Amino acid sequence: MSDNVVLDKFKDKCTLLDNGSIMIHFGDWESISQFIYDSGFDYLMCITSYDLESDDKLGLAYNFYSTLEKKYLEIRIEFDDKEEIFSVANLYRTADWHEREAYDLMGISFKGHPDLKRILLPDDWEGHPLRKDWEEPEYYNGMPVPKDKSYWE
Amino acid sequence: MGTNLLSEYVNNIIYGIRTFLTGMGLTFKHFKNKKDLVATLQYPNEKWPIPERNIGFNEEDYNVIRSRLHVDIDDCIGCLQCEKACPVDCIKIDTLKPPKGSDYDCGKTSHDTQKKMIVPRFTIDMSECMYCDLCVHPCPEECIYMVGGPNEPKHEIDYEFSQYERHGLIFEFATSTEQDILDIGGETYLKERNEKAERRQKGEKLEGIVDSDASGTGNTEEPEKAKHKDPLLEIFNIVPDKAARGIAKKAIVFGKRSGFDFIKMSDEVESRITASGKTSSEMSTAIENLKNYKPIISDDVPSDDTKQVTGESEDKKGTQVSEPKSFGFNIKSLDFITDKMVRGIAKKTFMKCKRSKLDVNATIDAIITDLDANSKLDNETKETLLSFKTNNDTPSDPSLEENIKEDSVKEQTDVLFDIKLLNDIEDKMTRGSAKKIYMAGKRANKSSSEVVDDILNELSDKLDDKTKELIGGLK
Amino acid sequence: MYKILDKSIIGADEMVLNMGPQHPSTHGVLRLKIITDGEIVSHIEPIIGYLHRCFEKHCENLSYEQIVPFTDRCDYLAAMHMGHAYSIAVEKLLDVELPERVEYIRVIVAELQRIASHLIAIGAFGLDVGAITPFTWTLRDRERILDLFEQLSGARLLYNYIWPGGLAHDLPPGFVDKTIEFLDYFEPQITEYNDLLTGNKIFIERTADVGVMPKEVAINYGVSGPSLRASGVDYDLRKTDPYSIYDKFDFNVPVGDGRMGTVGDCWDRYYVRVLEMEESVKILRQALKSIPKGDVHSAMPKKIRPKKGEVYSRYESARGDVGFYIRSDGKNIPTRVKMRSPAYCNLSVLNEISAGWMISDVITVLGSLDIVLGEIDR
Amino acid sequence: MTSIVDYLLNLLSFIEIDASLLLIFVILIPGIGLFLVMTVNAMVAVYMERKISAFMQDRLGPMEVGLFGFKGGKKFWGGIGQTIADAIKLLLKEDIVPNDADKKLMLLAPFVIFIGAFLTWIAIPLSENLVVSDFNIGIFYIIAMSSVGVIGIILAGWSSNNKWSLYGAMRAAAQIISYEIPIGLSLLLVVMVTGSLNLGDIVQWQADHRWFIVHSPFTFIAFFIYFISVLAETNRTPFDIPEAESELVAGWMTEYSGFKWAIFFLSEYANMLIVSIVASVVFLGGWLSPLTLFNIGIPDNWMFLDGPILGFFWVLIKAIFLIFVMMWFRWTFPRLRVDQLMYLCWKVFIPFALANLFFVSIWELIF
Repeated sequence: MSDNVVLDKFKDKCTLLDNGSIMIHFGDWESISQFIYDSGFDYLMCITSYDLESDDKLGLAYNFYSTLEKKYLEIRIEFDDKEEIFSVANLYRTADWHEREAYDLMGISFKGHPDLKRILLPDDWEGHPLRKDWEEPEYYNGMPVPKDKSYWE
Repeated sequence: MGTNLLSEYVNNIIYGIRTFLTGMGLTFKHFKNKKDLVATLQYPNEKWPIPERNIGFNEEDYNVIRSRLHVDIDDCIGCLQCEKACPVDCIKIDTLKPPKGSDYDCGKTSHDTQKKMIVPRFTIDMSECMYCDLCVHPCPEECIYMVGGPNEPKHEIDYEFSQYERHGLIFEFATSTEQDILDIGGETYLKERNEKAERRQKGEKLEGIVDSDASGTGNTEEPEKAKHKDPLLEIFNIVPDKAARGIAKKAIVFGKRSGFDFIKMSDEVESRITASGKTSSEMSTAIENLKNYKPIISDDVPSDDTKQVTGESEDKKGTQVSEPKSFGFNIKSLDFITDKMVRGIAKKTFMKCKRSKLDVNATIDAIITDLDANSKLDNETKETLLSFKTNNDTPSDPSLEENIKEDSVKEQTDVLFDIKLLNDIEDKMTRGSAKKIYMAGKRANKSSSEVVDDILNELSDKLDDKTKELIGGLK
Repeated sequence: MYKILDKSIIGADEMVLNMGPQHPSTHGVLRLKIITDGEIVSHIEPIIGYLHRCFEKHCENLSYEQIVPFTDRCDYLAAMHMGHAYSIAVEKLLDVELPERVEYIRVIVAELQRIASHLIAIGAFGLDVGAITPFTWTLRDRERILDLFEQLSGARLLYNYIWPGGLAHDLPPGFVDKTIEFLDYFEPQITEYNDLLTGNKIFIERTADVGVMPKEVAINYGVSGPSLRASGVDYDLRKTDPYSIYDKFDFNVPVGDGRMGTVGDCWDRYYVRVLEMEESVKILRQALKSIPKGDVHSAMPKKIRPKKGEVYSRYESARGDVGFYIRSDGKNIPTRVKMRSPAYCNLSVLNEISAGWMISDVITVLGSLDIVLGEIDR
Repeated sequence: MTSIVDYLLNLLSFIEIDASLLLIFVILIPGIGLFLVMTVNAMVAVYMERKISAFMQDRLGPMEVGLFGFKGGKKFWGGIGQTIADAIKLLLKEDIVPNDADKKLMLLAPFVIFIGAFLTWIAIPLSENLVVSDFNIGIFYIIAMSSVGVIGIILAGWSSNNKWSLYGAMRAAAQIISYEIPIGLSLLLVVMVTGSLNLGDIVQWQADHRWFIVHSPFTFIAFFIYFISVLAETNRTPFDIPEAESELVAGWMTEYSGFKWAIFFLSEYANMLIVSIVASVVFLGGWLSPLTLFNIGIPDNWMFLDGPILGFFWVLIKAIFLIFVMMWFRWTFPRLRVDQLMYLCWKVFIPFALANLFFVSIWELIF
């Protein structure tokens, strides 16, 4: 089945989800990402990070596109929040900023990223706000954070 | 080669001059024909024509111009649809229902819908409005809309309402007088409203914000204080389970606010953890650690509280300091209430009690009664509130009654069918009326069949066969 | 052998130059940390986030309908595209079939919006290289489109017009005629821009061969939209993966051909936008001719409450691929909305293609990428 | 040809005071006059620029501050008072000096630039006898004095302690000094033909022969080289690199505001008028009426067109036309890059100007 090269090659390592995306284990990501890059998926469209509240896990969804064969591919990884994920920023330069964003907002750390630091939030920000267990701080740089609008008339 | 370069050089210059002349010719054409080509308007003297559309019952005829929001308050039935639709919460509506059995007439809308309540407050903060038009569509009576355009005979075009103060952009549409509110039996509402206005007059707008803004010296130390808390929370970092950790940390924070010591705190943690079924070996070690935790930071805990006190305005300072008991229970302790509305009510009551310098137990009692009055109290909330009491008083009688009452309410809902089932009715108007009857029935403790009969009787002329069948099936 | 700029002899140091956040040509509140050696730029680090409004966090607290006005505010120069992209994603999640008329109206407003956005892009690009008059001319024509949109939705910039499952309103009476009138007016204007700016020798000198973005670099950096097509990649979602009803229309996808210099230079990026406006006019003429009758509200769900699941949908906006990744857990509030913003990826290539050029060229390259900071920072 | 100073000295010679004291008194009068000319020029030119740019961009420009109020319910001469209002605003504005700036130099810079422009004015003839001081090395003096301003620009850029200012100043210095050469070469050509550095003599030569712009193809080219080079000299688009708005914010003027900035503005527009007047005097026949351009025998009753009063008028008309062209350029063209600007100067204008010089001497030998 040539429709999905990744599934053919790493049969035992991936599971096909019902929306057509492939779920893999984060440990295999290094080899699989290299394979994906080599097999013509040259365009990394998007990296989405998400927080699986119920399972106490974080997730990443990679959307690839092949400009030559005009095919799409979605890879998903779900893992505990302590894990370091292999960074594809050296294969796909666009992943640089996407991974920084995932780190900034979701707190996913990437192994081998050239410059993993915050991108959208200020450097002195604490916490990763897109996590479900994130709570608004009471102070930011000594300023109280207004939370209640009950003074609003 | 040489000639190529030279011809390229010359061609470049010629091409350059040619395009320069083209461009200059074009700009000169515009310069010459300035009268015909001017595209701007002299704004205050001339204005853009406003595209026309009519306001009407048909959704296609809605006036689409996004300018200032306007409410025909006489038509408002207080359904709160627009308040719910607003993504930025810039609409605030209060409603008051006439008490059961009263013959107060709330009037009728221009669409002949009988109003069931009066709207003593309908405030729109246009400084927050983002002109998305989402509130206009759901209104069943079409009484909220953007003014301007073809509405001009009704309301003048109003997209120029700039103000010098932000307060000037808050528009109050409600017209109910105090007499109206009193007539309808809203003494408590009026009292609260006046108190709120009074507080606003005094400048205590910032109630409910974390307590620090007043004293300048406190501010610099505040973040440090937040950091000092960390070691206590870090104990639980050994626990791998994220959710369990979260629960534990919340319990600790809760315990701190309530002024527990470490043993009590760890008990609290343990109980919460077991309740959620997240026990693990790491967790139990962490709890043990917490029990044995005797850091210097414990000195910080009282100092925290004094700091909080300095945060209060000065006139309260003395009394607060003289009543150390109340530190265990402050406004933050109410944060455990998850429901936003309930929390708001509880906090209001708390502040009220604080002003009248009641002690903790009285405050908690007051909160419980207030929540009861609004029928927002569930058992869990009450228990937690009671646990705040310094001396473990037996719960007062009224609350016991509440328990019974609440149970009875629960039974009712079991008997009655779900209101959502009425959503299958296609006609909007009929659905509304049916739901109203349903609610009336619910209040009067009627059973399903009684309610269905009521609906069928009252709406018999409006219902088609299909709907009748549908409602009949609900028995 | 002989170096003029031998730093060991001269002892020249590099200078760090902060361009922005307050700078006339950073197109918003973007800060560029530029390391320069005299006029020559050796490294650029874009620092973003000054306009971060927690869009994605907001979405986790708002119902699906309420998110639409927030998407408008992401790319405020192409608000229709954002609403359209988001609506397509939600419709995919809900699996609704749209009436024909809705799709036609959506295509019409999207193409009008593309013209409006490209007008700003080319005008502002002219402004970046110092030509001020084209900017006012393009703004003048954009106002006409905004007039049309005002009739349509009541707002001039942030429309909240395309809703999941339908549209806020049907077309106002006379809209089709007015649009055709506008197109008749607009087509000669493109020639005027070409005469004034596109063909101007100074403009060509400034933009041709500057900031060349080779095909491989563009793809590797995830550049999309006109900037990618200028590098010679024939990738337009309206053709390669047609959404809505774009497969019904006959139009070309302009790609950069290096007419004035190298493929993928700033001039190509500019000119692809000019050509795309012409293609949009073509699509509009076809769509306006064959717009069917119907009810635009018929497919609109009463309450948007998708099943548990997730969707990634792509959309070709004026700036490139907008992707919406939406996860639903069955509530009326999404658990996660991620927006793949095209300008975010387009900006990341800036260092790669403009290092080694002069400060003036950094401005040119930045202008040719056509970024909108509202969308980058979200 | 007499100058204003000579005339006044003669006129006031009956006052019996020391000659040097009298001179000081006498030069004050044209000095104040020149200052007024510069101020009025800046106001008119700003108004002109605003209106021209507006009309070319399909706008109306300033319309609100009418000098003559309302007439018939409509604004009459709308916008003509706008520059006056702006001038008042600029004079009343707070004078902001950055903390780390070199305050003395920063104060000095605008005055250096102003003095450069002001001193140039002394040798500018507005009509046959309407010149403050009639040098016999007029052109040389003008070229020399107009480069004084670059010192002020460098001072302004350095003392502001701002990187944009520094960039602007360095670009300005490089550009202005480079473009001195084509300007000098194209004026040298005229000097070579007429054999005099005196502007009066040059105009007289044109009256005797014909205007320089139509004298020979080479002088025609020289005029264009001169005109385009002075665009660069006065930092006008397409050569406004030193203050490139979209790149360097405002170049060397970034940190200036209020009165000091107004002086920059004044000097800039004064420089524009100076180079236009020089161009019209040297190449376009100065105070000669355009009728002499075509060598039509002027009937006697039309001879008043060449009188000294109308001579002033003709100089001004020609200069204002050139200023209009400068503005026309500005609102049509994009801006060059700094290396392209240098390319244009060293690889196009200077070779052409040198070749011109060579060919025109051959031309003069033949004809």
